[in-house]
Amino acid sequence: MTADGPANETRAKHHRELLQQMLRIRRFEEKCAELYSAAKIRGFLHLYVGEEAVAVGAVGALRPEEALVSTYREHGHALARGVPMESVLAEMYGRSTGCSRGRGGSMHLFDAARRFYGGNAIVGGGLPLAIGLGLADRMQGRRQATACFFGEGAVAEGEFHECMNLASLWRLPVLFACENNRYAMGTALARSHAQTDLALRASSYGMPAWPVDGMDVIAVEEAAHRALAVVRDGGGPCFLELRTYRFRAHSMYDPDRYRDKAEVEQWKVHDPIDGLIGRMRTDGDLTDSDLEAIERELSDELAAAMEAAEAGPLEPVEDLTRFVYSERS
Amino acid sequence: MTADGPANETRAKHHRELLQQMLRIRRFEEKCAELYSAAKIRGFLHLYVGEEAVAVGAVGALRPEEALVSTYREHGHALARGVPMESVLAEMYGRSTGCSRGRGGSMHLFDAARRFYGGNAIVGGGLPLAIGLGLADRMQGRRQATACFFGEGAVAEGEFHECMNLASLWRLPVLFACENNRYAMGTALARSHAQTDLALRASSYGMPAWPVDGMDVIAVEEAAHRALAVVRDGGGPCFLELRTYRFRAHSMYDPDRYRDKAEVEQWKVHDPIDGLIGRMRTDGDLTDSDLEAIERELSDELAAAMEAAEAGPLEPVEDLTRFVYSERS
Amino acid sequence: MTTTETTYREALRVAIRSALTRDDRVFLMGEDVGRYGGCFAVSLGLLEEFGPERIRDTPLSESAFVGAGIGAALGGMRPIVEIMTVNFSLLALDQIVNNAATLLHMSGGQLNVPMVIRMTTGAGRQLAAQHSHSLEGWYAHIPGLRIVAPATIEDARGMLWTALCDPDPVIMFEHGTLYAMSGPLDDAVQAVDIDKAVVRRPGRDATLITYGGTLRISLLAAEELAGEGVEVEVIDLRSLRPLDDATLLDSVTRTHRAVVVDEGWRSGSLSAEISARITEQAFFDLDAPVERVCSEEVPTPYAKHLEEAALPQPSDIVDAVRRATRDGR
Amino acid sequence: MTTTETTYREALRVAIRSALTRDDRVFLMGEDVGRYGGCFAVSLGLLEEFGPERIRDTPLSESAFVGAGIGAALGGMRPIVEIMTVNFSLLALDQIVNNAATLLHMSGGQLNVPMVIRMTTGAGRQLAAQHSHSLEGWYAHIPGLRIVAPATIEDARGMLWTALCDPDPVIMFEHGTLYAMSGPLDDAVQAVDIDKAVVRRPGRDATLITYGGTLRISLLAAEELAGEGVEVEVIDLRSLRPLDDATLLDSVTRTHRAVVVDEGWRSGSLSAEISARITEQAFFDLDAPVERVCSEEVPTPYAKHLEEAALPQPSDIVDAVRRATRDGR
Ligand SMILES: Cc1ncc(C[n+]2csc(CCOP(=O)(O)OP(=O)(O)O)c2C)c(N)n1
Ligand SMILES: Cc1ncc(C[n+]2csc(CCOP(=O)(O)OP(=O)(O)O)c2C)c(N)n1
Ligand SMILES: [Mg+2]
Ligand SMILES: [Mg+2]
Repeated sequence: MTADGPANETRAKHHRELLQQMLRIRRFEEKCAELYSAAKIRGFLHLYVGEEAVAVGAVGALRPEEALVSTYREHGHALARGVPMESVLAEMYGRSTGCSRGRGGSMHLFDAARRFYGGNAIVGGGLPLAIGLGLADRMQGRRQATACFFGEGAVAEGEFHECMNLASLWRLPVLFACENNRYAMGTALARSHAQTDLALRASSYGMPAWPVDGMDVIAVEEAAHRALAVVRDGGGPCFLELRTYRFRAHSMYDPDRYRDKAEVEQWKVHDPIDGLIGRMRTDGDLTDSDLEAIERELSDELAAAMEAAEAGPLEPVEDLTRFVYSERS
Repeated sequence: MTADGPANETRAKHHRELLQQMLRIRRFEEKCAELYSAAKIRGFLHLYVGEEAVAVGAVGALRPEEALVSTYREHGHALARGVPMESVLAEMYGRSTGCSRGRGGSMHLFDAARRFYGGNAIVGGGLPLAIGLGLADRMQGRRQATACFFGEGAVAEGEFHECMNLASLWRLPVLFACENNRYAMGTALARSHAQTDLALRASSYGMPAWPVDGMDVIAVEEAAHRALAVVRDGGGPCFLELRTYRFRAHSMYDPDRYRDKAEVEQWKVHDPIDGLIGRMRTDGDLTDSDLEAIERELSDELAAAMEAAEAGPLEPVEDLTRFVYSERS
Repeated sequence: MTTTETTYREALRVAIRSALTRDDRVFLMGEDVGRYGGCFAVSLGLLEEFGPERIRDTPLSESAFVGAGIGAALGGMRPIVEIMTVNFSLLALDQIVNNAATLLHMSGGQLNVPMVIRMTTGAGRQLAAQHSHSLEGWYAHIPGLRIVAPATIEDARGMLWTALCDPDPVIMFEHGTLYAMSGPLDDAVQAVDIDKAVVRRPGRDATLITYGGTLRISLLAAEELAGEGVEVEVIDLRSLRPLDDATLLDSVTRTHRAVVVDEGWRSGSLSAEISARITEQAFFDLDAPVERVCSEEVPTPYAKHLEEAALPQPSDIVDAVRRATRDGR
Repeated sequence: MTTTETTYREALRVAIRSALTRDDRVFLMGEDVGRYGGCFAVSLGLLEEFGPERIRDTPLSESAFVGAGIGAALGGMRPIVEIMTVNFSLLALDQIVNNAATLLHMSGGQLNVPMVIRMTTGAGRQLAAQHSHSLEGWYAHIPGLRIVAPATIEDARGMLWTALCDPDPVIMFEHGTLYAMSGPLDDAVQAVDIDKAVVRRPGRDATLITYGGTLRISLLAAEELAGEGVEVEVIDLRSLRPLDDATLLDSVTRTHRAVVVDEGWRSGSLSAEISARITEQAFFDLDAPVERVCSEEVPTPYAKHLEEAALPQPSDIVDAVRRATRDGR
């Protein structure tokens, strides 16, 4: 009915944005895989394919002034946060136009202006940074949250325990976003945790914690909004167990011997992108031409980013030792 | 009635042993405090006064072949384990007749023959050793437990989390004996833990865990026997929260500013030794002359230990670098 | 200039107090810095003066609270993080080495980490193997960190503010034997520079290079040697990273002989780097090989006579200078 | 003697397999050593061959499983603990330094710790700052540890068994760039000694001292210099603690010139200790100061050209030898 018109319109628009963002991450990483095989990108490359709903749903719920800490599997978070695709790709090419001037690579994307605190290649290493950022917000009277993304494997690290306890004890404004993709490299959840219900484990620290379907971007977004409301409100930290799955190997080095193909196929049925497309189609929010338009836009953006990365200058070798210490002005 | 005769006899005998052991630790440490003031003992000295029921009750439940790991507050565990008082005191005197040949001091008592693995001055540092000892027992088919003592402050360390998870995940035969004396140096339980119910925290790792009145040696002993039965039986690890209190300062350096005297006095009412004495008197298991006899014995043992320690030789300085590496035979 | 008799401990407290007063972004965080009054009474009274938000007692979670300090620095604060002793800093080393020291570079210059980490270091109090480490040399190996070691009351008071003004992480090592050292202190509070080594005693015959806890015995040795007519120039490094080569070389090219005194274990200690640098830059000015006086390569033993034998003594320094100056002056 | 073309990776696997076969107290424990097949495929196939009890996948809990290895060694096992890379070993450093290295001494000779810790080390694969550390020098500073670095296929196969027969903890560093190195290997499996350095190429004009990952480029440099008539003697340290001074001095007293090649950051790297020792013991035999070729003091950057500029290159070695031999031979 016409009454629903405006409401439907906003919903349609919003869902189209979510779809566009998930597709953007997907297409970007598919290209990264190609570029890795073509030796344009080197080092470790950890793809997020299959997990896009988590970054798009959760990062989207953050405000521009709120900080974000991630892991080595952070392309999705960086793009969702608005770090330009061009500077992300240039970084993987090792160019000085990269978001870390070529010094970080895929695992160390940074963007201070967008409060994107990176890219951390030590499992669990980002958690203390996140609670410290939260502490700084609290001590300076900013009513805002810091989001910390990490995998379920990190939950076994001592640092996880120390940070959960400290965040809860001091009621720090931090959203712990645990991306439970069921594997830590080749180690399945049940082989690394005595307690596989991670939300339950988190709640034992006395903070609100619940599991979320990480393959459903709208569910993730709703959960993130709910959790962030608590956090911003001085309710202390919250923990979301985002249940997801990586469709590809752990890294480009991983022969993926530890899980059977059937399991992977089983999960692909829940592809977050297909899921949203299906839903939008039923809602009449998406036509083939809409989809084509999105894809066209994305391939143009990707092409431009590649061109820019290819053309990007290398950091001069004389600058090798810059940024070991701050430059005194 | 005569029917109870034998039963009463064994009970009386057993309680007298428990009392003798607690008094033995108490008198020993009171003497240590004096000797510290007299500069006979140096370094850090952490007294166990008030907590004796924990060591006597829990260590007593172990079998001779079962291993034991403790902390820097380990005089009670060492004595209860049967490490000769003479060699413990000689160690604090820094003599080569000491149980660590004078190299360890109060914080590093060791006795391999009694499977007493020390004496660890890093908070939480002993936990991984204990699960490793348990792993060795398991892999070598020995149906026995390893007991690991640590304070409630250690529960905040990442190592605690890692070890609890690993022990539970691998169902290792370890008894975690947490001595909750409510303070970590000057930091009260509630200032270091978001979840102050430590048994609840431990059970979140999927192991049996319950609180015990650590001021009641008989309650401790019963709980230890119950827990050890599970552990030896392949039931995986167990956790006991032994609620106790230290009557003295954290160490001889501690001015004890952080708690009020009334609280300390309040707890002294529950002195484990007075408690057992009272109970034995009611049961008619203890006469004044029994008590005098025990005290006399103890002061004789203590006097002998001091004499031996005083007379004990010092390790030759030429041997300084012995035991950095094993001596090849 | 008016002076007040002050201890090293009090000088540090004055420095912390004035920093807290001058800059409200500054706060002190660590184990027992508040209610206990500081493990070595450095922060005694500051909790009452500045409150629990700015004098923060932490749980036993070294990795979490050091990392939280890094995050808080990223968030605009100026944390002073106290790690009770260098021995426990091993538990926070990942945060220091992989985050504090690398973020600026990995982010291509975007993220500097303005924080000061204070810790007690060294042996000499019969605290045995786990509580007597001297790992300054380890930290001085890490690019991205600045390492300072106040050896005098003036430096104890003056270095902190300079360090807090530094845009990058500074680690300050306080030797455990210095806290009680007392002397007259100029009342006019002034910051000192942390870039340059200083000559604590001029001399022409040999250069004695040391820092922190061993300055005192180096000056004693110089005194004794002066009695024999050997004039030793004693240099206090003050900054361990970067090292002030200029001051060292200026002296060595005059004296043609150098002796390095370092409480670290000889192999791989800071003394090795200093010896190598002097030889590299002044080889043809040297009349004798650079001598090193370090600790014996043994875990520090408890017994007094063994600990003394393990640590550098004035007589060892005297002997080393005699060796270096043997072949006439 | 019959030989088989073998990679360094396969040689390590052969060594682990034969150890598991020869001694049933031996087991392998670490992250992804089993189902994943080993991060660098060293243990590929061993899980299927020896089962999950002896090829143990661990959770991401470095401190717990390394400490558990120490405890298991105390309990009669012979653990081979794999820490995926040296970068993560920082999280286990407390267990290694405060337990593995000190227990024998602290216990007055009662508790030796027979275990082997294997870890990958080094840069050169564009893994950036947190995944490119070379901390061999740090470990070589610790009394109580033995440090070895197999640089050849023979040593990769032969050192493990010798290390397992050692009654004390041995740390084995495998440089990440060596796994794919291939060459003929004598089929007659034999253990090699881990005490002595070896001359990999004889020469009379200068001594080139290196180990592990930089042996290859050192031999390349020697080759190039031979073309100019400069005959360089190349020594592979093999054991980093203890250092085999005799072999080094025998060479230097013949060549009168020494150059140390070390991938560690220059300041405080193992190269400093070697330089200091040579100068101390052969000062009057040296015709030039000991030269050092090390990594630039910068967190390892991702971009290929920057990483190469940061790491020692053959041309740097050639230049250093030229400097050392400049003033005629
Ligand atoms: C402290 C540490 N240990 C080991 C590694 C090697 N490693 C990198 S990623 C990874 C698995 C982490 O799994 P998880 O936390 O679930 O994140 P995911 O990769 O699944 O997103 C491991 C073991 C590391 N980077 N840091
Ligand atoms: C890792 C580490 N951090 C800090 C210290 C200093 N310290 C020694 S004992 C102690 C308190 C420990 O409290 P708890 O675990 O409750 O044991 P308790 O002393 O009460 O028996 C502290 C902070 C240490 N020894 N190790
Ligand atoms: Mg995962
Ligand atoms: Mg306690």
